[in-house]
Amino acid sequence: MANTINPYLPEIVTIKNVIEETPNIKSFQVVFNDPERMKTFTYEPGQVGQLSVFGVGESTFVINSPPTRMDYLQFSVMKAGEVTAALHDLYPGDQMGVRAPLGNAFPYEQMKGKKILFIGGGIGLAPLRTLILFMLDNRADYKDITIIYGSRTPPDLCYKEDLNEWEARKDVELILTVDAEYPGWKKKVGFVPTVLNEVAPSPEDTIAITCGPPIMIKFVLQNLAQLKFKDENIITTLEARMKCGIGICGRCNLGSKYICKDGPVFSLAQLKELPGAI
Amino acid sequence: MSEIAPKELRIVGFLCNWCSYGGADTAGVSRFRQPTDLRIIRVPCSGRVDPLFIVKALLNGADGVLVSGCHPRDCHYTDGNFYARRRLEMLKQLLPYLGIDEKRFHYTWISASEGQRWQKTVTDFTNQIHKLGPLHSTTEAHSGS
Amino acid sequence: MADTGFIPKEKWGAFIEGLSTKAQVYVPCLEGDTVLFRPFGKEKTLCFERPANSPPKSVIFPQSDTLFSFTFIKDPDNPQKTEVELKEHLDFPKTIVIGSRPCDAKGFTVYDRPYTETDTPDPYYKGRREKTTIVTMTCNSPSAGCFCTAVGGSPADKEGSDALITEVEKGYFIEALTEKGKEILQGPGVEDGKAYQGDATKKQEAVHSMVKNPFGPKGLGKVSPELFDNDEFWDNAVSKCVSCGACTYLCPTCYCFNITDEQTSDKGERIRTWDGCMYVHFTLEASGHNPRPTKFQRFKNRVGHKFSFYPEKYNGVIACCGCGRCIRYCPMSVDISEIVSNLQGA
Amino acid sequence: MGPEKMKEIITDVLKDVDVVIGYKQGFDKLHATPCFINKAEQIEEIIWSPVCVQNLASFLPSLKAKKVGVVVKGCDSRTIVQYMQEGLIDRSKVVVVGIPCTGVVSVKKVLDKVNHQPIEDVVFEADGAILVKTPAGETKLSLADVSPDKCSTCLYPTPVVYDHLAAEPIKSVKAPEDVYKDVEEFEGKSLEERKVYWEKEFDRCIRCYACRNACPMCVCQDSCIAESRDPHWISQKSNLSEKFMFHMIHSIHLAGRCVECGECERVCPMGIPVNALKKKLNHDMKALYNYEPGVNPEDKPPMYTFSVEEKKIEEHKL
Amino acid sequence: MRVGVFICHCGSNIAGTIDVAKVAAEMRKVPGVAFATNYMYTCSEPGQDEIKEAIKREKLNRIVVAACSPRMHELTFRRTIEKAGLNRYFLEMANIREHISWIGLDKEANTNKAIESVKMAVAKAMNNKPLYSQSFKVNKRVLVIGGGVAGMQAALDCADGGLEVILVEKSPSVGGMMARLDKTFPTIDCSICILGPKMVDVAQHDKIKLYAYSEVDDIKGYVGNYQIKIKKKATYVDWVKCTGCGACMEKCPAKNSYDHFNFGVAPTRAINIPFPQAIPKKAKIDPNYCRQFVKGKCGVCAKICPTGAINYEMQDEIITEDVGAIIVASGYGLVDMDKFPEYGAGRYPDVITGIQYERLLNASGPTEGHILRPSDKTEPKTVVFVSCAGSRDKSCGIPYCSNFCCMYIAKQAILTKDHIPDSQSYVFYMDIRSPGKGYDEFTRRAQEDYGAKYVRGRVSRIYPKGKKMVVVGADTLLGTQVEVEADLVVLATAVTAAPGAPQLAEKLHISYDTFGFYVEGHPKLRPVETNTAGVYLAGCAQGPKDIPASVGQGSAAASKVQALFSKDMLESDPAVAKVNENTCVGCLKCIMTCPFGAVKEKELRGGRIVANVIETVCAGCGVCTATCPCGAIQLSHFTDNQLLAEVNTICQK
Repeated sequence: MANTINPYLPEIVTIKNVIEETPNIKSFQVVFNDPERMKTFTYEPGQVGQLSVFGVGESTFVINSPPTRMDYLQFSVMKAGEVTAALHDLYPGDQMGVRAPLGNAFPYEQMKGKKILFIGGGIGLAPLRTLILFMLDNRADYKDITIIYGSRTPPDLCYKEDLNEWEARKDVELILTVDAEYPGWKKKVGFVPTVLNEVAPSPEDTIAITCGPPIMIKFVLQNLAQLKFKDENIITTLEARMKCGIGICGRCNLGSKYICKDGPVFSLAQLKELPGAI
Repeated sequence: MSEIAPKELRIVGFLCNWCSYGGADTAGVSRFRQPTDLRIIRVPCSGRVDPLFIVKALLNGADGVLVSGCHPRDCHYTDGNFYARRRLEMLKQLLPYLGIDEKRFHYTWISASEGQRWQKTVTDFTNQIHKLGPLHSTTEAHSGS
Repeated sequence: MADTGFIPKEKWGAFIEGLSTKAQVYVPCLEGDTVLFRPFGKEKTLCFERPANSPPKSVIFPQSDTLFSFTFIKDPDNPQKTEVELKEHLDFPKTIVIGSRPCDAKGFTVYDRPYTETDTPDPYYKGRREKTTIVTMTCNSPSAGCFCTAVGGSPADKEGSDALITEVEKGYFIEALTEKGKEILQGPGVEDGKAYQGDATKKQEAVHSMVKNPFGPKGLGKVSPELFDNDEFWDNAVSKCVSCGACTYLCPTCYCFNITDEQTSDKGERIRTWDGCMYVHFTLEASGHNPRPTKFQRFKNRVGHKFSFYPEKYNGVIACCGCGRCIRYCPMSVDISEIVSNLQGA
Repeated sequence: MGPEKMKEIITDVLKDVDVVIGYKQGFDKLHATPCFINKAEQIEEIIWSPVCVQNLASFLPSLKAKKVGVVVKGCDSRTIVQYMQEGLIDRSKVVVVGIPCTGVVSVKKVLDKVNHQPIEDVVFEADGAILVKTPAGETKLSLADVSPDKCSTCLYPTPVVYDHLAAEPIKSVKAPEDVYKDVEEFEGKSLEERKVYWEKEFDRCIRCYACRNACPMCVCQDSCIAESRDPHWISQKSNLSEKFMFHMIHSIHLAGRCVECGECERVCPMGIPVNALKKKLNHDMKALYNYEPGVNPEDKPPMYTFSVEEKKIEEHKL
Repeated sequence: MRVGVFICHCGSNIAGTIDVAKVAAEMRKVPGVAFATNYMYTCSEPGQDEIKEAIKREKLNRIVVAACSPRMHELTFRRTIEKAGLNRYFLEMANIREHISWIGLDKEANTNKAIESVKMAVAKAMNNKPLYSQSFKVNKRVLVIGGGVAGMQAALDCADGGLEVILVEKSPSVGGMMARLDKTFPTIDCSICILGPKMVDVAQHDKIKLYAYSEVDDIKGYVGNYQIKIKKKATYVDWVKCTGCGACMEKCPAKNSYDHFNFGVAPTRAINIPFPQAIPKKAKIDPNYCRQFVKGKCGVCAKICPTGAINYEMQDEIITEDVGAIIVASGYGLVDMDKFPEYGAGRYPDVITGIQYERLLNASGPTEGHILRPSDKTEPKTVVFVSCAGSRDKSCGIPYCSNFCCMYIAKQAILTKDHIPDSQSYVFYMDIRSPGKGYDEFTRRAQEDYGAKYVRGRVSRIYPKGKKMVVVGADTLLGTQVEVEADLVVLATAVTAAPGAPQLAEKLHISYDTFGFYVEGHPKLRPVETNTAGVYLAGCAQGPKDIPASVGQGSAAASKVQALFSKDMLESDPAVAKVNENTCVGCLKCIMTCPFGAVKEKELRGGRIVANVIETVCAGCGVCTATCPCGAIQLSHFTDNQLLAEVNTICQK
């Protein structure tokens, strides 16, 4: 946190680029107005930020560009409520506020030397994207990387450019799926948990990282358990309504843990200790 | 803003689209001179006017509020102004209980052809508000507890 | 120690008035039959006889606080571009609270841990807390529903206060507890207090013994995890709760808040306002999903926070000061002490 | 008339319903608290005395799916009639156990009389006297002195609707013209006095929403516009205009619907006379449309209907 | 948000009293406004192009046009921005012409007011949401109310265009006022001779269903889908059996019945056929005079009727018809004589109205075309015509001109001379209004060729003197008092709205003016439309007019209906109420207040009850929104937040 004096005060950023990922998801690439800050800003994959539309409010999003690529910070926003709708009305050149980084990060140090399995659904690819790009930028540190990603329909797949790139790479296995048959779609059809079972990755020396809609996560966790993944090797990142982002305001707690401060990244082993988490 | 601004008071008008807004248009077409204080909000029907809009305006800085709809029985939506009449009358009686002069709020019925009546209503109501002066709103008196 | 003083009854008013020339002084005032903390003024009716209906937490943690204001600045020659200028509001006046109760003061210590003793201290709370002197008053008697002694407090507890005043027969005995508290002893009309120390101690002990303990002779024990996770237990316990927030807003230790933006034309504010985990909106997400949709889940979180989660995080400290307000003022007379008792199982 | 007859009735009713809502003793003898009875052994906990202040009918809409028995006083029974007018309950799924009532206590008034000491015991004597025991000693009070204002003008001591009656009906001895005397008295004050009065009262509001959530006719509850951004009628600021606005929302939404149970005012922790505005509105509804909420199930609340010719509304001249 | 603001000069209409450049400059300072400009005529083609280009160039996503009344050009600009790819509901208008520039001369105050008004529109626009219409099927049948010349023309034009027409006529025969006229000006054509064929066409057209002696009882629905209840009033004669032979009328003993068709010039029978050319030519009993009804016994007609058509037990009947559009041609009335105490208030038999005089002139009238004074059935030699009897007379409550009296007086003066060559006509007039083709020549002929003496001045008094009526008036040209001893006085009584016009307007949800005439959509540009979609006007229901104008309007209204019906599906207005099911608490107070029954109860999965709006039935009044305590039912385009944005903008300053 650069602003150690006031954790509530956002820093002003300018939107450099807006990408329409899907009909209701837009990605915003932003840079700090203060060029010095852009150089000193540090964070780790998995950490989140609060985006401000002044006059409307704040909402939390993961920083989905990796710290290895610091031309801009990228956030992806699915239109759902007041703040996200206002964000969708912004254009390149517009300003907004950012409070970042907040929360914890993926335990990427502990993942070094292991096989990595990413399982994502819909906008849930956003946090995984940070880590995937980070690992690809440090490719030697990790063994096999497998990505299973699905969405409702092909147009709902996020980060299509990345997907094309990953698909082309030899050191990444990308498995794409959509929920139902779709004209022109030649890849897998079926829900992500089902595809996970089809792929049936070995739990040996593997860390699974998953994020997606709650119902998908529920079945992915079940299926990973069936595949004999250990709880501590299953990592997920939680979404919750956050306000303060510093573990006080009382919204995002699971028992004594605050998702905004102690999370959002938890292992399944940790989550099982928390009341009401699963 | 301009120097004349302080001379004006804040008057909010809610006008139904079919009758009174048309009446105000008719007054305009006929070049009937009117005071400039009033700001008009177009609503489909006087029945759309939640009395809380009036309260909100009066609590937040308006000095007067005028609501005008179609004459009873002549509502474009049959019954809208009948509901409006009950709601607005309720408010009219409640305001003085709160210490707000009921003369700051007026509701009436003006048809699309009654440009002259509109002119008279705006003129008389504006004069009435000027006679009462600005409403010292309750905002920021002190924030307690 | 020379850290005590005494104010004769007849000089009490002048003492407070004197302090009010140097700082913003908040005192319990009687309005109708309600006692609440208000800025001191000569026209106010002061009331120290009983605890105020609402604790003085709003002095340090206002119900609504401006985190910062923002202004949109436009260059008319380039209307496409809008700059935003932010301005924090971190100037806080010197403030003295006189007449809080020991339970109220303990409330601030519950705030202190998450708000000041972290790597990201809350500058608004911290700033006001540092600028505020808490002058607490020993309770004359317990009130309906209070139970401070059962949660580690006492009617003469010193924790969280800068000075403690105990009313004795002829006046007010003051004990300074901190440097800020010592400044109070410089107030007008303060005499040497030594002679009254004994009277004060006697009174403090007497009141202490009058406080009831709802948890029985064994005192507050451990929460039974089985019961705590038993939905039926909670459902039965809170079926009469109407989901209002009187309990949380009157609670000296409840510190949840909301942050919202308010804008008028080219400027606005980001405000932080009281919120409470008893409200359904508190955790409602934009998608419509709500992790705590039922009132029993919300109540469970409230009790859990005070008697389980907070202690877990902060060395067993209970986030309840036993002031009894949530019981006393509950529309349906829901009794948190009863629920906590029942939670301890057989 | 002890609670024995009531217990008998409830024992009977319980065979037929999912739950009966009654009163039991709260954290002290001055406080009753609602109890939800679904087992016969809970019946012994039931009490009935002037400390039974809550309006238990308020719980009915939230229990719409169940068959519910409910204990009501005369004043509370109007809630049920109003629910019927507005279609908020299915009357066939509610069993009303009525209690003819000679008045309840105002806890605030009693506590004031005993200097807010902890209550050790409360005894209601046959002659209407109340003995309140505190650590400071015993105080003898008369019910009339510590009753809430609503009791002093109560026209419906016997419930207006019931399936069982726990005692002989009581006839009101109060004059109907006195019900709104306080409203008319207040109208005697100057505009400025009234404004100052309300500003002072509402300034104490902490927006805890106890008044709203305890109100039987506040149907919105979790969807209240006081907390929403869409529509965004008021901000969360705690300044006077927002507090004032909240109370205006509360009052105007209750125009011609308030059954005057007084719960809003009773539960206000800051002692704000929240019911007064609704009484004023009721007073006007009576004058304009001869309508009294919660009395006749066949009536229609005046804000949801109209007459083509409004006999009592005169056109306002400028 | 990127709002574009366009301030219209409207030539000097706006720019004359508002500093439009300043308004635009101020708007550029408003957060959210990405572009603001002022333009000479925004509604012109280049003006609209400018908006379209700016939307693309500046990536604008909300548009505010500050110009004339939205009632004038909202639709224009909605189409404009739609063409540029924006949802049409992203438009807001600020009315700075009718509501500002035209009503005040203080440029500074006007400019200030305009700035604030445009700010209000910007604030609202920022809250505008895209709305999408639904399509619904059009019922291509049209209801025509009124069988006068305007209504018949409309009905025939519609029917000839292939539409099914329901024609409802209040009286027993179509024809209206024109059927009562003897001749028409300025050609002296026989009125019934030119109207009669049209009446026959109406009767015989296989696309026209005629309900004579019927009234519209109730109208429900909306454009494209109206449900009409028609009350067929009891005639006590079975019209299926009645052949119109007239035998009953000859034998009817109740000879003193009031003759509505002839305006009481002479009595008629209780059972009668109103006039020889009546369509339908059927008999009808007037129960106010019929002995069977008044005395309880008679039954002569029942006995005489060769087809047994008489039915004394007949009741009014309600018939339902579904239509998609309505043409209102309900005609006019005439002011009562009792409005004129100075002219005897109807007490002098030889002071009659113009329409009564028409019946005296008419060959099929009660006098068979002989002009005979009502009092003694003698031929009048001196006839005085009084124009503006009520018209242009504020004391009478009729400030307007009745449009065609000047012309028919001239015609009647001419006809009088034709009928009685030794007669002398006097015409008291205020101004001679004869602006039509050939009209002025016509009034001159009356004076120059037929010797009618025109006196400019009002008649102050008429009183009887022996067998004469003394007409006292002023000659304002000579400045003298004039007295004429007349044998007959004809008053050109003022045209009024038809009796019951306001009640019919209420059923139709259309506006009417102080006098009961229906208000057109725009006085210049939408003369036969109303502000209610699907309802059109023709003839004197909208205001006094002569036959060619009425016929023109009948055709115009018919062409409007044809245009409306040219599509199979209509687009619904999406500015209707919408329920937020997350916040609706199911109290259903909206159902209690909706004037259209458009809100219904709906059960969600899980059993929760919420309100549900039937979009095509909702008319968009917003009564439900003002009723809903939790703000869950919002009228689109006029939501609480949109109106609050406007209120807040006014209140800040």
